[in-house]
Amino acid sequence: MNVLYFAWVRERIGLPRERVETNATTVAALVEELRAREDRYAAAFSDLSALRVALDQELSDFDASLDGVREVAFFPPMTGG
Amino acid sequence: MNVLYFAWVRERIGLPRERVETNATTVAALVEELRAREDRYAAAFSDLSALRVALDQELSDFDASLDGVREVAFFPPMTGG
Amino acid sequence: MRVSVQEEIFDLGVEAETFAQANNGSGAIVTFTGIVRDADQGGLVAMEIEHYPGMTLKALTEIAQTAKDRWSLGDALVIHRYGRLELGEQIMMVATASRHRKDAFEAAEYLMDYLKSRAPFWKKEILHDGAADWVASKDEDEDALTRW
Amino acid sequence: MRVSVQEEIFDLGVEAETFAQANNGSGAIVTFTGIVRDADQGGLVAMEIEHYPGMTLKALTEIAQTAKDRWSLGDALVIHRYGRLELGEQIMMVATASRHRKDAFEAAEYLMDYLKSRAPFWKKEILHDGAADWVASKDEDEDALTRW
Repeated sequence: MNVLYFAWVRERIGLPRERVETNATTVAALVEELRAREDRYAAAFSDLSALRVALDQELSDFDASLDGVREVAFFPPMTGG
Repeated sequence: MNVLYFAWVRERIGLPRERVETNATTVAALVEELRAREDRYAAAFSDLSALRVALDQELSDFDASLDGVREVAFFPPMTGG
Repeated sequence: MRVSVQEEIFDLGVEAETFAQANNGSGAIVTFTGIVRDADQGGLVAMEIEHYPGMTLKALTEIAQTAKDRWSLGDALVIHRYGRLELGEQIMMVATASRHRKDAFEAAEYLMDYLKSRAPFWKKEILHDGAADWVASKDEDEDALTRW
Repeated sequence: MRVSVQEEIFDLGVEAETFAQANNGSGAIVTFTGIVRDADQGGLVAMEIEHYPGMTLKALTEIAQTAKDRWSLGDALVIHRYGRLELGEQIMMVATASRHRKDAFEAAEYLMDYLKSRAPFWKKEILHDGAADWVASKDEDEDALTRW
């Protein structure tokens, strides 16, 4: 599964994207796996209310299933316009 | 006193402005004098709810005093923009 | 703040760009442009706009100044034409500059609502068969003022 | 309908004029332009805008299509830049064309509210001393969505 990071999530984790092998069935479970990896992941995912997630380029939420998903992106609330 | 007419008021009366000698103290009294002149004035002023009035280039109303007023303008509701 | 009452056509692109450049510290720029259209599909070919020369500039300036004060705009622009305007030509435009998009939008809507019903312009539609009709004011345009 | 995600600066005047000409049957044209400004008087010199290439165009297109359907717009335009933008440069613009001014205004405000909080852009402010801070999202921007 491709996992992408943007803005300060990218900066905290230190990379823009990576390939993650996982059996997680939900976004929340994937986040738990990432958090357990290293401090930089724990720091990036410390407050989920400050994060948004997109599954295959569609906004989603942390309860969502990863079934069939190929790309997960984590980022802060958007600030366009 | 200068009296100006715009849009269909001007067309019905047949002139854009005229000098009117009057002792009328209110717009309504002036309108009564004009109405009494000729059919074309009566036609133009038949329905005051369809008319607006400006005194010295400021929107006003038919009850207003003509004291000190030099220019009265009658016209339909505006359609700018 | 600039208010212009003119017979000549104006260049929307130039006006918008000039206004934005002059107000590039404001953050939010809104423009509205009105164009002569055949609203009733009645074969309209042109519009004749009459105005009250002694009053128009004063009325527009008051409306613009009120908007500028009420929404603390950085700047405001109003251009309104009169005379004969062909189908598809620009009738008028307003532009507002503010630090916040909400203020820029609201002030532009305010300007438009007041231009519609409180600026001394009267539109006549010229149809292809030569017929000509004064545009009637709309109750909804008068009602629009009540929200301000 | 045109949606553009681009690094290059755009010419507001040309875009506004082109859009108005292409939609001169619509009667009402609204544009909004956002400009890099020093909101907090903190010595901002530039803004860096990051985006999510695979998602951005799709998200903008969905937002624009929703606006077009909901207000039966004749047309809609969205341009949004990314990369490094200097102080005073245009960040983005939207334009709407409709038969009625109310629809053109509302649709433009809808586009802006959704671009602010639902399009995958993230702004970073670059200050004169080299410091750089991500712009925090505002509760009021999220709240603005509830009215639609």
